[in-house]
Amino acid sequence: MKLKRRTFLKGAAATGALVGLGATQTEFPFQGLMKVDGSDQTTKKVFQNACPRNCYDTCSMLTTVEDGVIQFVEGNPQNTYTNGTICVKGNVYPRTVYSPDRIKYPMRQKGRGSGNWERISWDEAYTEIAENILKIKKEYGSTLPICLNKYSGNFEIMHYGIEGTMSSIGYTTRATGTPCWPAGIDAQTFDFGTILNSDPEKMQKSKYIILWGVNPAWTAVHSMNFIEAAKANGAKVVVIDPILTNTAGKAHDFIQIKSSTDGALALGMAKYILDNGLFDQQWLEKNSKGYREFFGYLDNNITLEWAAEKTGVSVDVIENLAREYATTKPANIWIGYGMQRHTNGGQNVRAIDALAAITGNVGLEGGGANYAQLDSWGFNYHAMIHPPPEGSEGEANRPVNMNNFAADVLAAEDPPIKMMWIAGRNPVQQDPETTLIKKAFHAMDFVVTADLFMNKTVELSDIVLPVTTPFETPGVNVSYWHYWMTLNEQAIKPLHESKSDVEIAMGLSEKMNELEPGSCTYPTSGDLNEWVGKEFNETILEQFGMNTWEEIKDGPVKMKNMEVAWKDGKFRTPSEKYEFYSEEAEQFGHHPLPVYVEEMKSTEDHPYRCITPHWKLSIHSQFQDLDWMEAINDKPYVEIHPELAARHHIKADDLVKVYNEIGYVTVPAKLTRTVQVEEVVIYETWYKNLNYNVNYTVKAIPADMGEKATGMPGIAFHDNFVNLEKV
Amino acid sequence: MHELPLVIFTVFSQIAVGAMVTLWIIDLKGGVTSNKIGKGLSISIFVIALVAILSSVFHLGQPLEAFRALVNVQTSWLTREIWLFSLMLLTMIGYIFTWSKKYENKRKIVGGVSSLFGLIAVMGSAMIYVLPAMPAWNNFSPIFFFVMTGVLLGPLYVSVVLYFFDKESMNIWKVAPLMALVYAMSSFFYITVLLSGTGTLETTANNIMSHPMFVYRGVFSWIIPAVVLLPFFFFKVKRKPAFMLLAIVFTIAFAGEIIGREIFYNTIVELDINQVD
Amino acid sequence: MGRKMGFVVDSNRCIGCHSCSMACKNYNQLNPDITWRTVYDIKEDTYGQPTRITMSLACNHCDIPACKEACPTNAYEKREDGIVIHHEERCIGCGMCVYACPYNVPQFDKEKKKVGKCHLCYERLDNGQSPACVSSCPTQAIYHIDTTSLGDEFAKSLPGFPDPEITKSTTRFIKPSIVRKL
Amino acid sequence: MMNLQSQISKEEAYEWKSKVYSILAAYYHNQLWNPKDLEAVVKVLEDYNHLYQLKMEDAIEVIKSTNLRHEEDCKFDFNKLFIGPYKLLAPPYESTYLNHDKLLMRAETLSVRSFYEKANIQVDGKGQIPDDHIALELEFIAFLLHQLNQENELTAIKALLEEFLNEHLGKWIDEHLDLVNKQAKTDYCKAWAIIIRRIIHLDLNRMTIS
Repeated sequence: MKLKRRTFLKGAAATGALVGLGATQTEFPFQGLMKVDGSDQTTKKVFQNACPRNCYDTCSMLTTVEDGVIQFVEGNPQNTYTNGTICVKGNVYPRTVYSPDRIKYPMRQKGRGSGNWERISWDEAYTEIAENILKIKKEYGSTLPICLNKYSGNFEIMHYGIEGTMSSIGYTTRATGTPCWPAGIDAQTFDFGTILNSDPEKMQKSKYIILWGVNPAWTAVHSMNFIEAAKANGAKVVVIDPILTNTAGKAHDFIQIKSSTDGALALGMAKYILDNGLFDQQWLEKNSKGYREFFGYLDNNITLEWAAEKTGVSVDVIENLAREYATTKPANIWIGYGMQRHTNGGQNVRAIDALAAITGNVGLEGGGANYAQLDSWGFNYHAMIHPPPEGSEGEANRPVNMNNFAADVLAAEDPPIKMMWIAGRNPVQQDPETTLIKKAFHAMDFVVTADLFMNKTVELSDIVLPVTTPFETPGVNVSYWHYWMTLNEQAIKPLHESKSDVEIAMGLSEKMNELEPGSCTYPTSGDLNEWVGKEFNETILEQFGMNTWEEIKDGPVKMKNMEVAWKDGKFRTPSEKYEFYSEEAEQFGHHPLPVYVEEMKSTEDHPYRCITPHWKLSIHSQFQDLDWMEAINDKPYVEIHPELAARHHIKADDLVKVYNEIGYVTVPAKLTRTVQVEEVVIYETWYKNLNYNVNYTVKAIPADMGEKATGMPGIAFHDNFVNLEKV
Repeated sequence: MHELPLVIFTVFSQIAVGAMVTLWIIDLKGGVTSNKIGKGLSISIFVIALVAILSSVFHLGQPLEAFRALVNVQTSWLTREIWLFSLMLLTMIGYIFTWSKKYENKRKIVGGVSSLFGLIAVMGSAMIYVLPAMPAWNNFSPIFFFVMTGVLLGPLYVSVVLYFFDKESMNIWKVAPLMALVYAMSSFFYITVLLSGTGTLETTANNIMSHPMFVYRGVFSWIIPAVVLLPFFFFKVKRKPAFMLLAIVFTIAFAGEIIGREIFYNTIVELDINQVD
Repeated sequence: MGRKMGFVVDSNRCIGCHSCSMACKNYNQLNPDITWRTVYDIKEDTYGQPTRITMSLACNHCDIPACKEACPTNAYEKREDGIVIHHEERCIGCGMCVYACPYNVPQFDKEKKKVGKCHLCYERLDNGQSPACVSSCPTQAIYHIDTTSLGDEFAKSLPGFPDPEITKSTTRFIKPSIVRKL
Repeated sequence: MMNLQSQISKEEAYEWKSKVYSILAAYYHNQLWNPKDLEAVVKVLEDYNHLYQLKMEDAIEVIKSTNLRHEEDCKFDFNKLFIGPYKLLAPPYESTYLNHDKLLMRAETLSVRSFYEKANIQVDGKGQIPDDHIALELEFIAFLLHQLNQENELTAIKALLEEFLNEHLGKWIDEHLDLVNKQAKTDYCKAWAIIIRRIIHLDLNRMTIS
């Protein structure tokens, strides 16, 4: 045997360019490596970061970076709300950033849902997206067949760059609304003129705290400190909830109310307050509109017996609660988002607002009917606001209801919707009526999703774009609950080929203008750190007491004068008063007064209400799939009262099919007396290895309110009626 | 935790000790007629004990660092157990030697010392499991059951070997059926006591009884040795049990003990958060 | 009398959020399936009527540590300040401490093939910092203290916690107050 | 076997090795999808196999006979193993094998980085692409082998090369290839796993470099 050595060198020459197989090469053909002189010095630096998730607490974080690698993330003590600690989810951030399972490169799926993906370059991705946009524009004469569905996956201000992308190509269709809190927003808008809560840190000044349908022990952990502080100062804490939550476990008293009847309880309390003269006549005279009509309604329509019957709370308890609430000042009510996810949710919130108003707790330090706030969000939205290209067809974006997204997308005509861009959302996982959602996705010509991890929505996309985590791109963020603003510094380089929404917008703009000059107005370059500065304006600087925006680099800053909402008595309603009687409400088809609207009732076939509250280890479909979270909890369960379980011969850990006319989930039973007999509870989360989605049974039933402030009503997630069957 | 190495270690070491003590006793009574057989038997016991020790190493996460386990004689029963077994092995080397040189007196002394070390070692290895954290073990039971394994299988083993060489004159096998009965009754008593307890005790008992192999364990270790061998014992049948019969009983009882030990490790319920009533 | 550093677990403040457990894993870089600090739900009817209350437990840094007694390699050390430390380099993964501890504290790491447990972040303490769990607790429900200084207002046990007398656990508890269901 | 190897000079042997490692790197760099390239690569592998008697004819044959019609399947398979967007079936990063965290950018990654720095090399995209990506480790080995012919500090480079092979790539390559073998759906990806294993094993523990 003789070695044909020359064949090697001959054959090699052909691929010389590729892997340097050329015979006479002296220069090594680098592919992923490069030559350098000397090495960088090891550095250790701490960066500021702002958690951008859809959460009350919006933590100010400090990120320790060594050698360009995140070592750990902790709370920033400069922010007195989050007070130097982060939650369980924040503690797993390094595992998100460095997960080997992140989406690393732009990829294209051959056959939507086939699972056959190929890696493409950013240039290819931009080209394919741009070509699709231009094709649609040519075919339909406008960009309206392109639909953006972006929401709460990342609330950081620069991430509005994705809306900017859409604006800069023309008028498009937008998923409009917000699923989870609009009924309450409208209710408070009718009453106060907008949503505005007192600085939650002031809760410690309260002498009486009602936590109404809110579970901060799981969803706003840092607020529990101020509740504890109030307790230490002698305050009484009462929780009103259908479920005895971990928050209820910390309260003095717990009132287990039938779901969706909160308005009846509030009105019953109001009636008692009225009958016993415990209201604040002076405040009402000075600050309100229509209280006499409201009192008239109470006189004529409300009895405590009725309220007791409705709510399942005895007359004694209602009386006692009303008396304590009306006579202990300041008294604070925190209205949760859970209690307004009903077909009468907005009305119920209005009734609770009324309680705070008649007792003169509005505008009082440590008082109020606190729901949320958007006053600290006065940025320029520079990343978002861009004009359409010249000559764009149409006059405005076309809204489709985010909360009835699938049906609206399928029903859209003239022009139909042909392309979807999904960012910061996982509709296939999180939207109600999963089957319909899948149908809508399959009806598209082209679907682009930008995400961190593979999920059910990415599975139904044609192109997926890898995006950055909060640590990889600059930005700035505020909360819808507390008043702190935190700078988000770029702590590390973006991993793999991930890009932020603004970078994606810039890249796409460049490609579109290359293919068709003038087809996109988005800037094609810019320093992202400077772009953060462009989000600030005089008003917001003044509100936060800053001279220049750079001051935020020294640490989180807090908005001034927000200790007590409505302290000045200047309400933002048409009458500039607190409106018990709201003509605006009437215009939107509601009763002008906070009257009781009948709650949705169970049916014979589906006799049990299924509540799907937020889960402690995740925010929607974020976080729960990480290994450390799954080590704490790796399977769902349905909470059933032992009495109900016995009715269906269900024992602990038995598999139970929870079903209704649109679908079912099969989950193990957890028997607990902390839930009510006629209501079952499944937490809203998911598990990457389980075919489990609580939304299989949730219908897109609209809540009563939301249209005025958010454009669309919310979803009555908790008006979901099911039946049970032991598997 | 997968405890197979521990199962092999405990059962083998207990057979070795049981056999050693048996051999020593019958030797005292002149029951071993040939030095060659005695020597062979003691070598085989030594090998069994050695297999046991080697197997135990594989229970460790770091088998190569087993030597570190020798240092905590003050409080660790594991350390003590290792020393005791080592002493037994060392003295057994001497014992084997005494068979070949016909040092009859010394043999009886060395054998006694070796037997004593072995016996204490078995108790020491049982003491490892006598823990407040394991209520079902935190009593006399581990010591009793470990010793019972030796008492049941040791004499049987010696008998089988002697039969093989046609030299069994002392009917050592007779110990086995009696011990099987004692073993069965005391196990019944133990489980009954556990069942009358609460919490971890009751759960452990339920685990034991619902273990899929529990029936085999009872039949193999307790019923078969008693039922098969008792007739020869009580009715003074002239015929001794044949070698094959004894060998089969030994093998079955041995299997029963292996199963039993597996059940021992896999059914125990330790004190745990939220388990105490 | 020497110091006895240990944890105080304030179940009155604990909201069961798991931040402590996660911060511990984060700081100590533990395998996904290993937890040195665990948040337990106290059985809901322990105090009569149902409620949801929690307790967060790590190593109890016992006065008579069963782990240390059982360990054949002297991998455990009871420091003068009372902290029980496991020296990983001496551990041979025999699992005796796992059997012996009444509180399920030492955990066998299948990858390292050694045991590990909470060491009260002694190197952080030595640097004047708090343990990772303590500094991460959003409601200050855990702290570390010389437990010899604590009086009777601190309980030695809570329902569901195994008998603290077995090994003289130094963990002290503040009992949860129980919500009144109206 | 000795006979064959004695026919080429040491320098040529280094150059061969360097090119073979470059091929492996190119495979993991997701660059070997052009049939023409593949054809040339197969020739080199065949010769290398012949030279060192690596017994990988069958595997090379699989690659050779993989026709274009099936190429898509191979590519999708390759992506599921090493690229994404799903959870990777055989992550190509050292730290996901050697670090108990199973994450990227761990101590192992930084240790690889410092190896590169010793040779005045860094990742193009440092801080973004984990330094211990298998393509980069293979490319680094190819580079060092190439340097053996270019520079005078032979012993130093040899030592670095051996240390890198034994301390890094050699420590996880088997586990990685086992995963590939278990998870791959196509013979194509499995064949590459065989080739990679044979080639690297040849050089592990100083077998052929010195």
